[in-house]
Amino acid sequence: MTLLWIVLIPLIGAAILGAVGHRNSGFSVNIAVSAATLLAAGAMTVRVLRGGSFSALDHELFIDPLNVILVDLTALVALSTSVFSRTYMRTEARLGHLNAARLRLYHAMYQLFIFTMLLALTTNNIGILWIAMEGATLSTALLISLYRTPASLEAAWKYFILCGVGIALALLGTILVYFAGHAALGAHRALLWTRLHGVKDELDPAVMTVAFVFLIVGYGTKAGLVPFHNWLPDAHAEGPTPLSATLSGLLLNVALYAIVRFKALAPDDAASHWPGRLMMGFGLASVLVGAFSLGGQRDLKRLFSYSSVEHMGLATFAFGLGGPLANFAALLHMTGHSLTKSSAFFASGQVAQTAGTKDMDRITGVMDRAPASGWALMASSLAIIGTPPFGVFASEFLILTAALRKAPWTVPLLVLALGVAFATIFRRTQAMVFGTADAARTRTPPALIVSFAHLALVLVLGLAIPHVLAIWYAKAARLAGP
Amino acid sequence: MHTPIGLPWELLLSAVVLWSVVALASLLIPHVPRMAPAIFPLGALGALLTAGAGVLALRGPPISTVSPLGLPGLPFHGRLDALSGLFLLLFGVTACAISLDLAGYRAREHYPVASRIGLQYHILLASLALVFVAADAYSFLIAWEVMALSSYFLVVTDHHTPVVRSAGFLYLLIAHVGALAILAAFAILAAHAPAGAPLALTFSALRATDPDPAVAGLVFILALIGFGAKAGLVPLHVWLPEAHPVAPSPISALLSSVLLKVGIYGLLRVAFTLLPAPAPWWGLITLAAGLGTALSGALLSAVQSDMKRLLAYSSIENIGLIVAGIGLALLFSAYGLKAFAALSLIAALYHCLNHAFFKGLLFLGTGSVLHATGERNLGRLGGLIHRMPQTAFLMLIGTLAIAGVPPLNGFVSEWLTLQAFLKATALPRPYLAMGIPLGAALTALVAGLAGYVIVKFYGIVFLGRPREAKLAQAVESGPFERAGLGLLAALCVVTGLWPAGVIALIRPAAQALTGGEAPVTAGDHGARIAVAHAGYAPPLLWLALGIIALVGVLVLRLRSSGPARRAPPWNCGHPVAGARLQDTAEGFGQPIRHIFAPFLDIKCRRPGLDDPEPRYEAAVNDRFWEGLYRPLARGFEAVFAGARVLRPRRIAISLLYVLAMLVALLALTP
Amino acid sequence: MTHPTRIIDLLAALFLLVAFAMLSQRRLANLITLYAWQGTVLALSIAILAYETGNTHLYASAILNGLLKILAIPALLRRLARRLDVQWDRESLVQIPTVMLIGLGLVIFAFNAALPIAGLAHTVNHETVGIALASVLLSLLMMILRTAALSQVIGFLALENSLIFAATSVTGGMPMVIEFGVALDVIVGVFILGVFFFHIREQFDSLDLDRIEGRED
Amino acid sequence: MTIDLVIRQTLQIALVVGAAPLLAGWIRQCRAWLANRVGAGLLQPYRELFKLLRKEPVVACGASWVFIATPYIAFATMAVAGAIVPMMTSRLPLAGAADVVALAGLFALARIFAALAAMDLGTPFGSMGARRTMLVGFLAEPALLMVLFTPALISGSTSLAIIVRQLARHGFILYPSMAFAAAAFVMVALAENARLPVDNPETHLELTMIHEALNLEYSGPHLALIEWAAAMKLFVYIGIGVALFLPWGIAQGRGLATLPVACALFAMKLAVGGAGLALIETLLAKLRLFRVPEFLGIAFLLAVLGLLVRYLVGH
Repeated sequence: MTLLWIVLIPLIGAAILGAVGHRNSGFSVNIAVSAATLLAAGAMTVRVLRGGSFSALDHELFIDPLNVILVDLTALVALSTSVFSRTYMRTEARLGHLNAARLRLYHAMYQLFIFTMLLALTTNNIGILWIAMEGATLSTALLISLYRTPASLEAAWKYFILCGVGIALALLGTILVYFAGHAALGAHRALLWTRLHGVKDELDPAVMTVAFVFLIVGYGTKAGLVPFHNWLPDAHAEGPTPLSATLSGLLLNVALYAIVRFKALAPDDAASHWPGRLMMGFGLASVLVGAFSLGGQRDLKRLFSYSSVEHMGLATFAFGLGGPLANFAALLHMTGHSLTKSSAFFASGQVAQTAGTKDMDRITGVMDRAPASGWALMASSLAIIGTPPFGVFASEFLILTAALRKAPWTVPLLVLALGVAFATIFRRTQAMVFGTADAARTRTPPALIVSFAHLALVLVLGLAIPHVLAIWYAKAARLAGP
Repeated sequence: MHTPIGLPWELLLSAVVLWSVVALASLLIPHVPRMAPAIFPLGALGALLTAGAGVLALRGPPISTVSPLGLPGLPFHGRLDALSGLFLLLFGVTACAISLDLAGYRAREHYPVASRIGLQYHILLASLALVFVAADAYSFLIAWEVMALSSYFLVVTDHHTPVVRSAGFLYLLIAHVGALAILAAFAILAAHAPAGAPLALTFSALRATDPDPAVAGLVFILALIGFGAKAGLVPLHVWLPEAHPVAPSPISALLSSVLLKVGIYGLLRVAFTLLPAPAPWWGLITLAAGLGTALSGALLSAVQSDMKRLLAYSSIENIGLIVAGIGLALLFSAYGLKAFAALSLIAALYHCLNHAFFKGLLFLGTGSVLHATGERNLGRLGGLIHRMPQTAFLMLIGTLAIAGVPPLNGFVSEWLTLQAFLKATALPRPYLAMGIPLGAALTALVAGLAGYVIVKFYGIVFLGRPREAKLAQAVESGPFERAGLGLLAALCVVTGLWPAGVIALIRPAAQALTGGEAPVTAGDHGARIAVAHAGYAPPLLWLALGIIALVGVLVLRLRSSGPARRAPPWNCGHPVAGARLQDTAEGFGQPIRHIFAPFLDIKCRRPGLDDPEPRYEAAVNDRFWEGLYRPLARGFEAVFAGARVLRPRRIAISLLYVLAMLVALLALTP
Repeated sequence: MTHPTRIIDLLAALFLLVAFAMLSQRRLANLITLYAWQGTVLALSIAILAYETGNTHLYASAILNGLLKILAIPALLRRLARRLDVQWDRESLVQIPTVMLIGLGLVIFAFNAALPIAGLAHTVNHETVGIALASVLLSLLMMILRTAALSQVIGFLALENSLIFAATSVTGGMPMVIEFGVALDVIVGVFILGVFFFHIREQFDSLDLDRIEGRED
Repeated sequence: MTIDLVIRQTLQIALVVGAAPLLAGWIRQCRAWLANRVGAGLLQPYRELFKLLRKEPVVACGASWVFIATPYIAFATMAVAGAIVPMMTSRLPLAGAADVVALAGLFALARIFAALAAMDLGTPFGSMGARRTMLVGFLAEPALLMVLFTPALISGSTSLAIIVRQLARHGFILYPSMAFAAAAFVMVALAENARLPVDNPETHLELTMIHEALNLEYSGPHLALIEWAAAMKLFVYIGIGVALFLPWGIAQGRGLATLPVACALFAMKLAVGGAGLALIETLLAKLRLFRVPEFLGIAFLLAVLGLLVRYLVGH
């Protein structure tokens, strides 16, 4: 039943917030709902880790060590984001960027967004997966245009059209998979991932390869893979900061998760290298383009959104490599990236809000002005560019090690990209954090607690991965296919 | 930690724990100012513990340990062997002196800065200690990068001035690029581990891998780049003269004395203990890189007019000499001449110790000068020997040590290096046997230049007459500073006077690395060392010098009654006008600029005939800036611009991408 | 080869024809009409397929699609067009004949790409897979070439039509849940877009994409 | 250490300290003769030294202890250097305490102190002299080492005593490689001892002086020590030259019996060397300062050639 709760709670929460979201209590309700979701997720995690994977609603919902990781991640980041947005959005409202109606819309859509993601993660039905992803697109489109500024509307429009088209292509892919499964399973079960996975060797390879093309282009658009990443920076930069955090931290993960699930369906024969190769190619392209696009950025949030492109590319690449080590590294990287990147967005949002601009050339002396924000921004950027002892370094380290065994020629490119990302991001961060402040010292914002909490978790991932976690991720890695 | 781990480990870990506690404690300084004075002395205590651990490790057998932390399948491994021991000793002793100096230095700083420095400094010390004992790639890299980060934060202590920020950025950037190279080196080795071991990243496992020569060569090159970037090897040295001067002087001392050596340590660790027997070309390129670094460092330091920049370039020069020694050792062991390899390695390691001591001494001294005068520019200093006599005396010891003249320590390592070079005639290849001894000539040239540079440094800062009025207010540095200086000066004298003892300390490390017994014999109860019957006995020299000088003094004193009469300087009868008539740093560097003009990028401004206020300026820049780094930066900017073009403004274009990609992939489907 | 299948093939041909027409049509009103026609063709073909295979949920799907794509959405679009008074799309960069040629190329490509799938399909009308794929690509092309937001949206809807067509022709229709889900998403999407248009217009006082997009990073 | 060795050592030091001015006088006398002058006689340097020593010591105002200590250090360094070089006998206790490299190091020590002392008063000429001295020094040092390496490679050791034994055993014939080394050594010796063509010891011409500029501020006993040290340096250099290139006849045995012969021989060699130096100085003209690097560069090349020849010919 927990499995049902995990999707019901946010849905109910969305309904409630649709009613009370504009009131001051809306923030607390939001936090409460997210907390409840996290509790449910926790309960479910315990059950999965004890008894292994299980399903509900006649196999429509399904949970295993792989997607439980992302469910937990989603619930966790959702909670911390709601905590962050309590302070942040209040200030936004006080600054007059939002009116009550928009606030209500924000809260309702926020929970709806969480709902769609959790549904996409927990469903066993690739059709419902598609519907949930589309739902996520719709709900976030409204969040991106929350401020109704020209820029935000443009961003929302881009997002809507691009992801719409992408999703549509993914639907074609889904149809083809359904068609492939149709022969083996008959009309009713041919959409259930578990069943498909059971008969994956009977699925026609020709159809599956074509299907995977549509799927990776479709969901890849959503995951912000190059060259379909055009929407991503705009959406991140123009939407409200909590959204940027959840987009980077969660939605991209969910899209990548979908791709991984379909990759796992590919039969283990010669043709099955095709999905892997595709993912490696897109991943590598994203890493390089993402890293090199960091160079010319002036907008704080755009900077970090391009780094998201880079990191999703890295994870995709690792999944493409396949094998227990690479998959393990990829999952670790997704985890580390969600936590770090959301913390980075919290920090940068806070900094931008205090400074009143997102233009990095006009932000300086944060360390003097608000030490907490300064340290949060500095630490998050250092973590995101893969400096030890943070977890992102651990995963990048493992990915490189795995790449050297399977595709050595890619390593120089990856190392180059990592170096460029370091140089570009750190140069900017240093210029913002250090130097003399142009304004008086402000009191440290409480919202950044969550940022530091995330960083602490990432630190643990980098220094000492708990045994339980290691075993759990190893299981998940095996599920993610060869 | 698993028990029992042995005394050295306990000492080391207690030091690390102590430092961590102190680091956290220094966060409280602004709130509890009373504890401020205790912070740095405690750090010094930890340093002593580390030194103790080093000595024990040098004496005893290697001790390994495994910590519960780390990655799944790759917990943190630690190993204390002779090499680690030697560097721990170096690090501990130097850090102790620097902590003492900081104890006085920080008393003057206001509390927020003191607390930040206390935090970062002790984290740095802890990470340094761990770098020397890490025994698997992952923990090594973690400690390595923590070290880089904390030192970066120390470099940008005064982050309000832009120069400091850019220097710090350059420092961390090159450090990180180096770290990536090191990571790649380890990963490549691990990738050639026997199948079935997914994470063969402990040093023992890496040692077990048997890469073919090409791979081993690649790993070595990567290691040379990575660790060379840390050690300041040309052309990766550009960060050094930027970062070392802007840091607070005690930090500069730590950077020069210890952090550069960490690069050396890593190079030795990889080249001698992780990789199979070296190929001759490894030694050749290392030797070439070392000599090139030494020469350019010496040249550039000779033309500096900022005292800390001058010292920074001289650090580059010394690193070059050390690396040259390592290259020689690689070359010898490539041809199986283990004993000679050990000899060259002893020379290099000895120089590591010496440089740590005298460069630390000189940087701490500049710190005292800087504090007393607020002036870094040589052109505005002078005559300080009268204002701060004790500092001046201790600095003179450092000066003579770095100049490489007997009977101080600088000379011993120079002597050993030259002896090692002479052994090169034993190499089987004629061109090597003929060519390598020329390296000795270069070494001698560099030593000579070093003397030139340091005379310029000492003579202009401490001797002559004050070039600025404000120097009259300069005061002698505080007791803590002088204690730090004194400790390092004493070390310079001891290591200079008792080479046999020092070599006895180094020998196990050299032997463990090369597997050879260095042909350095100790005679006359340790007073004398000899290579191939050619001896060097500093105590005897001291004795002879002392006796004869004493006789001279007595003779003259007996004849003259009372102290010498004072009179104005003669100066060929020309009246000695203002202090500005004295030679400046630029003037002192002029012969070098003249002789080595082709190697330098000189910007010279001479006064015209009708200049309202005629003044002469000569600035010398690093050729590598224009030659290598600016073009590189421009290239990257171009690529960035290209990436920006790649991102379409219009939705239609990105839809076109989607369509094109779709068509392409469908066409490609197998 | 039975009559119904031949009719389906004919309808498929019509479907493709409409796609081409939409590609060439620049007047918004006509575009919407064409979209309605496409919906009609789609609904008809599904209905005939239902009659042929005799499985009932296809009837439902046919009715659903009919209601949605012949009546609801076109009406909505017309209303939007009227309220926002946009009639014409600007001249696209590429002129019509070239567009047609490109489209032709895409069609040929699509047919080839679809061959393996069509070969495997066991449905009565598997030859039409290629057509479905072709019209997917054509509507994508249309979205690329249009510069008015509204017509881009119509392209998007046409894309979605062709997907449903593909679904029916490849697999004889997806399960009902999915059909409803897709329909729901589409209708919600159109509503949201409608809302968008008004915001966009009040911000940019135009629905011309050239005005909306293309700001610097 | 047996008494015999102590005697040898003290004798040697006494010889160096005592006879250095004599050599200086001899060279001056030769130059005078070559210039058709009568000359002031062999003992002139002693007279000068004693005159200076009798004077009241005067030190410039603002001089630090470095300035005052330098003369003693210079004196002691040169004396010790002289104690190391095997001149009459190759069996010296101190010879084991320092080899040729250490010898070069001792010279460097003296040079650095001289330069520092010159900068101590902050007079323009002083620091100019210091600069020029260090310039010549760091150019001469590698050349000198290269010169010394040739015999070191022949004998497989850098210890002068061993080198001399090895060479002396070889008899009268000079090694082919040593010929190059000898030429180079003469040039280095000229530069290091501030003789023509590098520097003119006779003049105080401000613009050209190198070595003299260091001593401008010294007077009385201090100046005496410095002059004396300079004389010893020259003595030691010629002694090294003799030991390396005309080693035959040097006393090898234990007893003191062979010493008188060796002593006489050594005196003869010194006389020849001094005369040769005087001849060179008379024939050559002073070089411009920035020709000096080329001069020493040539010396360096010759020394390197010596090394290579030694490697090719094998001995």
